[in-house]
Amino acid sequence: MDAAYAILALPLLGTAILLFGGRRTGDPASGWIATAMAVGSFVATVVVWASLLGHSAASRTVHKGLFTWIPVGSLHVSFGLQLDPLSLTWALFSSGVGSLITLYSIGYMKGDSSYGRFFFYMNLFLFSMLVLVLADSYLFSFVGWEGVGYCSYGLIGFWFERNSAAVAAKKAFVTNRIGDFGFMIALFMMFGHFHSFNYSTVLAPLASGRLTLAGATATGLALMLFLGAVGKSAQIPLYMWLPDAMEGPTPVSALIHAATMVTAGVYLVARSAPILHFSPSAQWVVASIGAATALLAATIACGQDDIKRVLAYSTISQLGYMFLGEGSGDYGAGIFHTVMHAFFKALLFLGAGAVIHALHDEQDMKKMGGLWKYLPVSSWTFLAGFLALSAIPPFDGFWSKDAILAAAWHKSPALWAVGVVTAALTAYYMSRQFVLVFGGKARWVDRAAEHGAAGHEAGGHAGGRPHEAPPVMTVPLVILAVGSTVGWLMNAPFAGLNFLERWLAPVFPARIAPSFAVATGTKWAIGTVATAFAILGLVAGLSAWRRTAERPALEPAVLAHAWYIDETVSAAASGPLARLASGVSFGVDAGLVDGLVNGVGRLAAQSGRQLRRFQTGYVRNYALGIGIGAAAILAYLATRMGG
Amino acid sequence: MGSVGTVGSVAASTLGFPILTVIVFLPLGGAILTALVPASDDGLARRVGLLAAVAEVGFVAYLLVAFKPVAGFQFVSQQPWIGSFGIAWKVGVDGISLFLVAVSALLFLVAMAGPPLRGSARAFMTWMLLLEAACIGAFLSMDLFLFFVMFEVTLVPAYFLVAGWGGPRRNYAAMKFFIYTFAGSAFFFVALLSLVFLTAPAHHGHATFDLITLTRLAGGLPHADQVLIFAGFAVGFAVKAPLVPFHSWLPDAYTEASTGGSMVLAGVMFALGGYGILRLGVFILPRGASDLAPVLLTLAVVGITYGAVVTIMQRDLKRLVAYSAIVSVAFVVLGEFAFSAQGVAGGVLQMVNESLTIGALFYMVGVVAERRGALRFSELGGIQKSAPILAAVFLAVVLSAVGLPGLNGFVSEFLVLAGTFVTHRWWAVVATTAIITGVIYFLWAYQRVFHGPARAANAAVREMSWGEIAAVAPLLAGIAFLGVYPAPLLDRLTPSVDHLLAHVQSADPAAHVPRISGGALSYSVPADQNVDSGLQTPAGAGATAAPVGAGAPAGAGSGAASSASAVPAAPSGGTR
Amino acid sequence: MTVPGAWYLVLAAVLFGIGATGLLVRRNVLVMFMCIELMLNAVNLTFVTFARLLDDIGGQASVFFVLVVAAAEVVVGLAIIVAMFRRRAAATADEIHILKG
Amino acid sequence: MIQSVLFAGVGHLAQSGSGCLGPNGTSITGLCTSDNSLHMPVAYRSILPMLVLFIGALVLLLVSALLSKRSRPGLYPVLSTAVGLAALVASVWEWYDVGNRGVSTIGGQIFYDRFSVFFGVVVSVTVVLASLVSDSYLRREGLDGVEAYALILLAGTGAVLMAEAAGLIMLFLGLEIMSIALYVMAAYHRRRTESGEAGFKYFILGSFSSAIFLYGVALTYGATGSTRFQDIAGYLARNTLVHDGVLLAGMALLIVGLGFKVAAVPFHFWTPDVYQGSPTPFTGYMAALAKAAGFAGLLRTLTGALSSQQANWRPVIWLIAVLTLLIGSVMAIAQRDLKRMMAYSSISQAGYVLVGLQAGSAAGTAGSLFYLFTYAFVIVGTFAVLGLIQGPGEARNDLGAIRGLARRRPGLAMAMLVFLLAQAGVPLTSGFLAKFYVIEASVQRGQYPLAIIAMLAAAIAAFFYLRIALLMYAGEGEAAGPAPALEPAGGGAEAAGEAAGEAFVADGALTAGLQPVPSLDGATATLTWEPPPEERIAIPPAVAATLAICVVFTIAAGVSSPIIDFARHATAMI
Repeated sequence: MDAAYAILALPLLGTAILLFGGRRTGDPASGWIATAMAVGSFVATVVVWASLLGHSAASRTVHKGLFTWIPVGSLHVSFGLQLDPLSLTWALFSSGVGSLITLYSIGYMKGDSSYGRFFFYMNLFLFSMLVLVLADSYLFSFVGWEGVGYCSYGLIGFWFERNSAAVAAKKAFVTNRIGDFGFMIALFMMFGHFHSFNYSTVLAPLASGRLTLAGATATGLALMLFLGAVGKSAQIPLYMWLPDAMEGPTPVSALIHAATMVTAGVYLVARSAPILHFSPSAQWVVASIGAATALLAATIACGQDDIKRVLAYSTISQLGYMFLGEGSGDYGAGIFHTVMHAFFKALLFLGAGAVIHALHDEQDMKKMGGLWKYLPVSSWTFLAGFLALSAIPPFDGFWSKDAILAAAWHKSPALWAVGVVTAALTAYYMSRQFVLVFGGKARWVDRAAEHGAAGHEAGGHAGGRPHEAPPVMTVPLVILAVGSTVGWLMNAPFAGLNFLERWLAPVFPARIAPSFAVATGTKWAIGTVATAFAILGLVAGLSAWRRTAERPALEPAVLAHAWYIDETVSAAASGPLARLASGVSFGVDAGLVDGLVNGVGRLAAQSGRQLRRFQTGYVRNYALGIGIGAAAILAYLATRMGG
Repeated sequence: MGSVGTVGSVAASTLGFPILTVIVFLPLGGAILTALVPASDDGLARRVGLLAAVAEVGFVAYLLVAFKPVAGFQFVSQQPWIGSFGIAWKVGVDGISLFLVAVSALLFLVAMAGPPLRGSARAFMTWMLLLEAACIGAFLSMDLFLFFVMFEVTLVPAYFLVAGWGGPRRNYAAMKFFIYTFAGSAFFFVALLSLVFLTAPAHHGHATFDLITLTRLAGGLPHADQVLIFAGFAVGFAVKAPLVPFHSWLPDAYTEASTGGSMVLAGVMFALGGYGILRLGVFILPRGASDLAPVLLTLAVVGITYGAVVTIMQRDLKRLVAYSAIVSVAFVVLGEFAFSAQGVAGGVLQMVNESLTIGALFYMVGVVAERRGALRFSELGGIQKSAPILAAVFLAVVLSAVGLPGLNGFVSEFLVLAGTFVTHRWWAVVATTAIITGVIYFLWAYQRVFHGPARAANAAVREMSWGEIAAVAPLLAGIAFLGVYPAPLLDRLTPSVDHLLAHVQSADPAAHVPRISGGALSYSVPADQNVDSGLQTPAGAGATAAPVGAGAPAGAGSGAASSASAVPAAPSGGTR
Repeated sequence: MTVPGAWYLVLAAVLFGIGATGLLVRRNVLVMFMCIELMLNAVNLTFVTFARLLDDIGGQASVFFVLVVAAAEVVVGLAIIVAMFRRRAAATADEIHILKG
Repeated sequence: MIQSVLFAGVGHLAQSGSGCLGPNGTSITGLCTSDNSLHMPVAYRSILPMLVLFIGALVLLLVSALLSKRSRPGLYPVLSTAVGLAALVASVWEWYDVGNRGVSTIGGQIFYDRFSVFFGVVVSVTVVLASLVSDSYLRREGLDGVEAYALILLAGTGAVLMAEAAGLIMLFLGLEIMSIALYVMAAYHRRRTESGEAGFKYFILGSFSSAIFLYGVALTYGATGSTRFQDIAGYLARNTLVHDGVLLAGMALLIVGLGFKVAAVPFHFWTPDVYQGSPTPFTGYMAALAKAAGFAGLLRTLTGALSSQQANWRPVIWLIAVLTLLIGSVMAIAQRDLKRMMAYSSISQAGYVLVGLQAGSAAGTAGSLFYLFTYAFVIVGTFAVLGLIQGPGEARNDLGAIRGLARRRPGLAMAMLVFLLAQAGVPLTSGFLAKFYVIEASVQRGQYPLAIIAMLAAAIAAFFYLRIALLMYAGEGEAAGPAPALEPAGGGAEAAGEAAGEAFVADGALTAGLQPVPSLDGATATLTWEPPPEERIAIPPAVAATLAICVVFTIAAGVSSPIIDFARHATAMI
């Protein structure tokens, strides 16, 4: 089991090499080092997973101590790893997808002036992500949590010369920090209540029933943790950073802002299931926020022109699904969808990357079209991802979304209805995207020459016709496409085939996640209705956008502008809030607080100047001063006479 | 934790010579030597000064190694000074002061060696070494008069460092700094004298300034007196730290000072306030402290929020960094007055971290300033393109400042907040917003300086030289080490903190002090002379150097007590 | 008929007051000087009166000290005044005010 | 507390039997002078320092009469210094003598106690220092001659007599001996109009206050039947006055008269004019001597003779102290003439001694004594420096004269810095301990507000001390052009101008000036402070030695305890 250490050690080693190697490792050595480390980490994870399979289901939780971090009185924080089905699930797909995307990046980032820096961040990200999921305590997880946030910052702002990238990076970090505020408050509450952050100390007794949690405490804890998740996983109201995060290189969008980091919130909620169990209201909040986000983001995705922004909103929407599943009590479904989403969304982003790559940094779908024949591999793989995301059977998305919708139905038909509508919208905007990019007429021809070799993403490519990406990029696409097509087999809802569910079962004992039975008929009905909606959306999208890219009626400004929510928030921040801050800073601080201090100094100087007037230089005036002083003393003492 | 048997050997391990006295006087001697170098030979002056600073770091490093992780003062050395007033030269070090001394020595070295210097190196080195002696002297003082002397003496070199090597408004800034702090000390001074005078009757009518004795005696004062005296202390230290609303000297002084000056001003001198209020205020006057804790906590929280808002509005890099110090200092106070082991330890750790972080920040600001001249955001941007290493180092320091886990800032911030949360929940919740606001202003600043398109002079900024990297490297190493593995520090700090809190609680059972060690509140301490506890006076007070090994038998019991304090406590009413 | 001692004291106080007032209002340097002499002599009167009232020789002895001191003061004072007025043609004390503020 | 000290002294006296008091201490004092003293031999050892100084002055005059006018111009300062040293030796000997023999009086008019001897030391030291620093000044100004030194010695004689006085008449005599000498010294510079004016003002106002003081003596005499301190204290201890109006009036006038000498507000008006006008080394001497002697008188009178009236005089002194502290500090800020600024500073310093006096306790007295002793070194040293930099004819006394001193004469600047820091009360200088002692005494009497006011006044005062320091050190950059000492951290030399211009427009004049508060005299005042010409300042060896002594003493007294122990022992007055 010492492979467990290797899971973390390898990416960390890669990070160190790339940090201190600097530019000397160069292009493409940096990429290969990073990929090697990622793959090594994945292999180590697989080894650990295999060895865990050897344990009985009940004893599939292994702790690995590292070292004492913060020993202060009753607060004794140690770093350690907890290897259990839940953490390994995340570790597996994170390192797996991470490896593929790192590999893909070798080709994608070719020629970039900061090649080494990119892979440094990629490895550091992987390390942080693995810390996040493998940590044995909330606090250690928080370390990884912040680490991935930092990497996200660094990678969104990777092309820092672009102001938009720099701003987006900062926005992502700040928004994440709002969520972290919740996470930290939750940590403090945990410390106050349990005097520990360890999963084994905090959660295990709750899960096993040895301890119960008062409703208010549970709700507070759960909601604060969920606030953290909302920030990291871009849910209402903290979702606005994710679309902007598309400023980063596309592999980053694929890895961090689709497949792995943004699912950290899902992980956190799943991990905290024992706490949520004691707070039905918190569960409702999770489910409702998830459903609302899913719907809202899906509507916005329908109006976007940027190939990556569509996928970004789609990610937000799909994350909403995951929370809907978890909030509905079916953690397995949420996690299943997370894993599936990792496959197909990574695939879609990488495919989009291949398109952007081919078109020399063009991201506007309105300026694409007809790429099917130029980019065969990309097109086919993208199609797989598109169908998986659209929940068309038998692709991945269908199965996982079906499980979530079933759970939502069980929770409340209203949630289910939202989910179904969202499913239709999802199919619509994805089909819109697919036909705008790959179908129809080519709308890019004229622009190819203009761009020439200028685009730095395109690196060494000359101008001219778009052509397929090199193998180092297409191989990951193919692997992910396969995953998107048959990945669902890991948790097929048929007797005996629900491997994932059984694997996760020890983490979610019936006490905290009571299984519910949805009648088979209902199940079929739910699946059928959802599929019908999805096909409806698919057909609508295809028919609407097959021939033309200009349909203003279907792209109202309100959708293109994401319901103006971002603008409103910005206006508030730069308007009244900025004025308030400015008032505090210049009015109160410079004016009042500092003014008071300077005023005292001024008073002293001024009184000195005024008093000089009494120093007339005339002897008799001085004598008068003495006389007045004498008189004053006499007068005072006269009042004390006889005493 | 030191095992039971080693406490006696703490004494035995004491050197044959008074190391702390040497540590205080070494920079002073260096200053005198530097001043004696002929004015024409600036290079020699610089070498002499640096040699003194390096030697100081060496001695302090030895101290770190020799220090035993138990409560109480170690390496105590004592000399009568102004006997008729009960004033003595008495220095000692405990877990709380140890790391402040260490980080001060380091920061002074970096501040002297790192930034390039215009003007007279001789004068600069002399003032810096004087300041170092005074700061470290204050941290090591076990005599309140001595502390006050050191505390006040710092002003003179600091004044000249700002006024002599600063920016365009340096005279204004230096004067404001001096007078403001001097005025703040007025209250501290009078309170100190009142304390000494009022405790004299309980001390056979003799005034004493001895920290330990006063700690014992002050408990006997009337409650109101304790509160008033504490209030006087608090004003003095609140100005020094500074705590909002006494901060208005800070942005001017920190901004106008030269790089080296800003580093030590913001990195070391602020800690005199944070340390003083804990050592003198809380330790001696626990009842006053606990009565006024809500006020100070509130000021701290106001400082955290208000300071953040004001910082966000700054349009000059150095001024922004200067303002950010207000927030960091508020964290120190917040932790210290949370009266929980985590809070106090966090507060002390925050001081150490702040020294490293803000020292490095000001250093990096200096590096940028040297290349670009201007520090206004409107004139900066895109520097990362031409100077990626500079940007990376700057970012690392910024991340430390915003409290990214894995770097030092997080550990102390977390301890402070967690420690405050268990005793003063809502204060902690409001203070936690700092993790958001800190990111806003620091990342905004970073973005404005390093990101975006590089215009004009920003496009050809020189990369950091190896010398500059070497100068900041010790600070970066500290930042990383304390972020990843603060345990060695905390292990040495915690016994002293526990001791302090036990004292606070025994003095004021009503104080909101969570129990820190499972029921073992009867806190006995080493009776050994070299391990001078807060609750016992050394038998041979007045002896110049404590006899080695004296009182070893008493060490056993005390060791047991101190190890008991390390046992993780039973959960207290966290939901209180 | 004997005048009560208190009257002498009152007289002395009045004389002292006249002297002091004179110093404050007159600008002629010599007159100011005379006013001071008047004040000293008022004090002498007070001393003598008290000596008489207390039947104590000390007060009367004091007068001699005062007289001597006053004489010395006059000498030095006049010297200073003369030295100064020799250098500048000022007639009154008010013209001597280059030092002020 | 002082009462106990007083009677302890008396008891000691009674036991030693060398005085003229009976075993009951106070009962037979009335008879003491009139009968016994006439037949008692005068113990000249009791007044040895005074005698040395006085005879020294006579010898000096005699020597000058015997020698031809130009033969030995350098002899007088040497002689004067020697006399001062002899007086110092005599005082030191007395210190041990009084310890061995116990205290005594001469006819109830002169005290021989440690308090007296302490001031013997202080005055002797001041005489020595003043003699050393005066020579070069007087030569430069063409004023050298025997008179100056004779006056120094005579003023010292008067000052010692004031401290030794056992009665108000002796106090008056001492006061006049000192004052008359000082009047002349103020007017000593024949060619400077200011000097004459200073002498004139000092004389008129001094005489006025002497008259007031004397009236106070008369009234006190009337109220208590004696002018001797012991008798007054004894009378007041034995009797409760039903009609204390006369006594209170007398006390008020005594406070006025002595308050004038120590330059307490509102009796301070003469101080700036006289300090500014007098020859610079004499100013320092005057500041040290008159203050010491005046406070000796105040202490003898108030804490000695009138200690039973504490409840009445302490509030008065309280108010005077506060006014003195604040007005002295505040007005000094507004000055541009260095000597005048130091005059106001000395007013402010007197405030601290008043704080010690106000405590009315042995601790307060000790603090005051320490203050006076250490202040003598500081102020003589300060004016010695000013005397050197002002140039012939006292051409430059403005603030600009000291600009860049650190570059021209680093040693001189360092000495001045020490004096300034001492006056500001910065630790490790005697000034800090002095403030510490008086404020501690004040705190011991529960005078917290006064203590805080005193410390805040120190903060105000720090401004102008630092301004001078700044001119000496940081001033060099501005004098020589666009700030070579500027670090780019603040914005780089070239950016400094812009930054100052645009970044802090709101502060306007502040940026250019030296003031933390908006320009005191408008920005122009700052700009027109011409630096002095770049000529080398000659430092005569005697002045250098004096400065060295003053600096070493100021620092030594600031870090060690012998002086305060000395002062504490000196509080045991009869």
